[in-house]
Amino acid sequence: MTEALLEIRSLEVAFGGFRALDGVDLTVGRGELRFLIGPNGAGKTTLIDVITGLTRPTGGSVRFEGHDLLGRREHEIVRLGVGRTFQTSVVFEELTVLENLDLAASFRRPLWSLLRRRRGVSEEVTAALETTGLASLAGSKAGVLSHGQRQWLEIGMLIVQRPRLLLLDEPVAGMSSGERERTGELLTEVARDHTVIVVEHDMDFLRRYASQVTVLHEGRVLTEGSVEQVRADPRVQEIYLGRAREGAEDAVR
Amino acid sequence: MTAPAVSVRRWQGPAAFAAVFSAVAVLALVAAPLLLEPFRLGLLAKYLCYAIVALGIGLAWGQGGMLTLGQGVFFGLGGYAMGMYLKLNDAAGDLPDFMVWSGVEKLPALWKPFGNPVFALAMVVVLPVAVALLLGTLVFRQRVRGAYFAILTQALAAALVILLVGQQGLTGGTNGLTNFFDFFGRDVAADETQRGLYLLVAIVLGALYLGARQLVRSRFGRLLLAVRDGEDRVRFLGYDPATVKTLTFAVSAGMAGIAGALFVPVVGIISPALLGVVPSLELVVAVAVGGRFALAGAVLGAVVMGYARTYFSEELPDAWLYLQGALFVLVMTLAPSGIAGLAANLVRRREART
Amino acid sequence: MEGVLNQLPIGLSIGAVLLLIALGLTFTFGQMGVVNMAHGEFIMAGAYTAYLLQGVGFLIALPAAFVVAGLMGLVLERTLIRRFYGRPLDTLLLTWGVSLMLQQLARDLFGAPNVQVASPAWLRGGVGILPYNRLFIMALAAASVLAIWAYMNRTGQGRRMRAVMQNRRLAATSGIDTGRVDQRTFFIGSGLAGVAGVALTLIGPVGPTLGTYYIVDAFLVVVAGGLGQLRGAVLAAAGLGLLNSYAEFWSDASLAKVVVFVAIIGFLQVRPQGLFFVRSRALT
Amino acid sequence: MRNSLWRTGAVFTLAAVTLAACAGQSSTNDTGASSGGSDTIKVGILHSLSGTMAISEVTVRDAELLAIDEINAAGGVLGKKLEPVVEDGASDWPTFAEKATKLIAQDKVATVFGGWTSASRKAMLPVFEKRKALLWYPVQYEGLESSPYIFYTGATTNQQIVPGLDYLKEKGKKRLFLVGSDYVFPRTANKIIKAYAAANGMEILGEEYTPLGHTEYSTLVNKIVEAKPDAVFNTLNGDSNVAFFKQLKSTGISADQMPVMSVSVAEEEVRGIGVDNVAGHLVAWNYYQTTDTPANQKFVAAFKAKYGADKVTSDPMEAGYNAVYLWAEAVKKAGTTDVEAVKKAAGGVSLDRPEGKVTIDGDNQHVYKTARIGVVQPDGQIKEVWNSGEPIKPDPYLKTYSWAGGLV
Repeated sequence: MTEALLEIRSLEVAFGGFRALDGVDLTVGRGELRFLIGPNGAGKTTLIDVITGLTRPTGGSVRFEGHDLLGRREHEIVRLGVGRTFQTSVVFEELTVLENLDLAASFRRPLWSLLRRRRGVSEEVTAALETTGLASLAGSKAGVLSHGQRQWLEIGMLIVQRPRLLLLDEPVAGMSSGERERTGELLTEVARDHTVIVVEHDMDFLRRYASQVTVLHEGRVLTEGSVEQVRADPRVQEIYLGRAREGAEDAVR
Repeated sequence: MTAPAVSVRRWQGPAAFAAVFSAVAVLALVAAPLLLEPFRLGLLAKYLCYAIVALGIGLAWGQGGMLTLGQGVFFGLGGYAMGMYLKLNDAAGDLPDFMVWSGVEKLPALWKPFGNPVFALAMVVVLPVAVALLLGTLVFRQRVRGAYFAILTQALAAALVILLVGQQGLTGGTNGLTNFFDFFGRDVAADETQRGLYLLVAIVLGALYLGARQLVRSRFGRLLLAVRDGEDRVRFLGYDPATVKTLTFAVSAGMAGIAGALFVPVVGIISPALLGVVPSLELVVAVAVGGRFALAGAVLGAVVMGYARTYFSEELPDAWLYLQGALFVLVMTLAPSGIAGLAANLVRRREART
Repeated sequence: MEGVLNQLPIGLSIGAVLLLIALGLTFTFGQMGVVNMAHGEFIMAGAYTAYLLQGVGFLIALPAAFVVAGLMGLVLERTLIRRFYGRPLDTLLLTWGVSLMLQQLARDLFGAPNVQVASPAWLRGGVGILPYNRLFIMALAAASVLAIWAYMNRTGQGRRMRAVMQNRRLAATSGIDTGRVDQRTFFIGSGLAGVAGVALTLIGPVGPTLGTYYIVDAFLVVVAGGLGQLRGAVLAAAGLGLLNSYAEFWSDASLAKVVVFVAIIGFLQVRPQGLFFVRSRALT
Repeated sequence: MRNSLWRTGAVFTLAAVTLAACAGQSSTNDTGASSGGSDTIKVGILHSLSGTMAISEVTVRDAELLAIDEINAAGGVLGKKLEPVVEDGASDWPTFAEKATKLIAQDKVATVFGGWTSASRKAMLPVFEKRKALLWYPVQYEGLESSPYIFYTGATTNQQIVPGLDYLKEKGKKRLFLVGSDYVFPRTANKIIKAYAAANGMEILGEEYTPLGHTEYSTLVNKIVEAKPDAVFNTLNGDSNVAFFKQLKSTGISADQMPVMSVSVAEEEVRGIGVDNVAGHLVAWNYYQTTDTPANQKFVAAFKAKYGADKVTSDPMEAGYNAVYLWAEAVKKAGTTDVEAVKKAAGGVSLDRPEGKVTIDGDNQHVYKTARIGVVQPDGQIKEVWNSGEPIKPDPYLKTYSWAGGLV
């Protein structure tokens, strides 16, 4: 594991008196597809927020490819190669699908060159349109997209930025089973040449696509390992059973 | 069903825009000076000055979501830069008249460089842009936005007015700068000068409009829309929204500065009352009425509201406040995208019928 | 030296005026995101209520003005503002239009010149530099703060109001009728403006443009204090009052206004969301 | 894309329509102007009918319209009736310039009566000078001006401020505190006051300015209380007076202990301030509603008859009322409304007006006026306690006062 891309050490976040993260250590290697699970309030989204600069931690360190991420502003972290999606997807409704992707792809251009009008479509954007299956909708405003299509567009916008680390926050929440299927395929494709961290509740989805899983509980890392190892861990069973019996049994089964 | 598509297509594209734009240009540059007598032409020139400010507001607010209630500040900076030059030019080495009666004995150091026309004209743009860059950097970096930003810009306008009024020896106080004679070698009050100024204002407005249009249609324009609709999301695309907003704010400030500089010879005065909270708000109202999401709507709004103001103050002065207020409430509730939005809807509906 | 010491109570009394005019705003702005530019005209309505009730008794004018301004606010909320939730910038402009019409209405009803509202006899005189009417305003501000605090923390309605303020969607899903809460907040917020209007008749002019003198200052207090934050508003008002008082004492009134503005910009560099704010994870 | 193009097109079309409407309106106005020329003389009246200054300026407009009615009832001027064209300056200086241009260029009025604030006069001045038209300005002002195309029927500084100071000196009030709104008139007035004080052994303890519309006077009052002056010289304008007097009153300092001499508080303002707060304090003007002349009895009665019994008359109103009569007299003398002829004829025109005898000084186009110091009475009226005995020759540049040498 000399190839560690992301190293998090004893990370702490407190909101008022509430400790959302309480000494989290996490290492993610290059090319990994890592799933982050845990009951509500375990600190999953907070962890992603800290990595991407949205939340300031009270202690600890986050290193990405040797850069200290803490204290940097969000867009600087993105420019270092960390991209993310949100639970409720945010795409620019007034812009077309193509413009959304093009905007995402242009972020490394110097500002003055943005003053010119877009002529044609770059290769990576074309590729992303294909990958996400949104090519036929390229000219439509993003406002008309369905929930699933928006998530794909968001993932597409991430891909064209060629980040070295992707953080996906509950990419299949609220999706129909057909959409889940499609998202799963997309994820596999993306994971082929990116390092990805996925926060996900959906156990079915987890079973199908996860390789490595980290379980968070009450702001700490409870356990880490393959899907099988994690499922066999009695502590994991306990927190899931303790929280919500039915869902948990289903999950751990 | 195919017929409307064809007719719409015929009207699409740069050719149609060029046709419409040149028609308006001919109307403004040829027809108006011929048809309107000097007094009305002067009024139109004044409205067009406001239209330049409105264009900037349309850019900052309509496209960028920054509701600036202090655009008068930049208008004033441009206006004072021009006014200071004209005053010094008229004084021809002596002190400007208001300094004499304010008891100022020596030309203040601040004024000296403004005797140079090149410097003064540069300051028309540089001053507002610099203030906007400073304020934008401070405010947007700290993610102060929305209503907070609106309130701060409003307070800025109020503070500047107080500052200008308080420094009478330096700024002419409430009176402002007035009583100009010479405008680059011509008698500023002469009808020919005024007609020339009108043409200048119209051409500047046209050029700035084309520039703003280009900006809106560029990638930067897309980015600006994105910042308006989801500033935080833009941040996670690797852009710094603060930079985008600050630059746009500066552009709109520069436009207001140019408008202020043109306003001074056209109207013959620049005073603190022109850049306070109320005139700044009134221009925002005009933009909303015209249609904030279309640059042409902003321009139209400024001209229409300017005209309406003159008309009503001549015919029914008491009704103006009611009317202005009511118009505004109606526009905001029934037609948030203003005249431009209504017109576009109307045309679309007719297209759909045929 | 005595003058310097005197500026302390003067600053606090300026702060009390600021607090009174800003108190209602901080809730309509904080809970509903409504930037109500017509707030100044509700203050004016309160002042005119005091004018109309002269002779009946000054203390009766206070609740009357609360009801008058509150009802005006309620009507405004029901007819217009309701349609604009989530569009704070549009409400700002909308309510500005309303404020223009209210000013003209006042002009038509009461005439353009200022009207005279005589201070009640028991408010004449004073202690040291502070006249009784200033002390009365300070007491009134304190009483308003206490009443609001008690309302928010000791009544069910108030708790619902806090819930809506902190998380509107969550409050709605947990069965709170947010529409009703909004109406109540607007009624109370506007009513407080009316009370402020009555108090202002003691120290300032009463005319159609009364509200315009105070509205910018009121917003600055809200911005500096943090949205919907009672203690933020109190501290910000006191701070701005003192700053104003000392800046004016050592320079002049014009410069003091500029100093206050610069201070607020500077302050927002350190605390962009004001003195106090509710942490939220939502991505706006 | 398609939407935005349609929007652009539609907007441009509308712009064209507006432009056409502009043109249309101007042409109808043209015909209006020429047809009205034969049997009436048009005169312009230009005051703020809306905005912050409307409170004061509307009353002046009313007085001017009254004068026009009276002159018309008496047969008009040169056998023609006067036809007033009223415009709104909207408390906005550029609007004054714009409306002045309209009155001169489009309505082709013979003269204009208008303005109140110095700023509005300064904004109109170039318009009248360049178009060689006449303006009659009816309000006391800061002096240091003498435009060949403006007649000043209100007091200049030596007819109001200087007599006010003379009165304070006579009463032994030697230590003064100066309070003013932050604009041209108070600053110039205070400059004059300081020069006067230096020459007359008076002491200026403080000089404070507040922004126009300022309403928070506790700090300023504290400064005054600390300085303990014999009297305050007050050049505050408009609403600020209300706040200032209310807050001064609440400190319990009486008018006997420390009188305030005001130069912008007249009968109309007294009502807004509240008589309780201002009774006993001093004012300096050239006219009060109580001024005892036959012409004034007629003026007050006529004004109340026309506008209501509860109306009061004040100095600027009377000066506006005079302006119309003075212009009409000059026109009769010249036999024409031609501007240059009227200017020439105006010098020396003398009339008995409500304030007493007024005479136009042909050199500087100001008016000889009697200075009067008054005390505000508990009924809201102002009682004269001193006057200059005879009309004072206007001296806008204070050339005849040795102590004022360094001022201009």
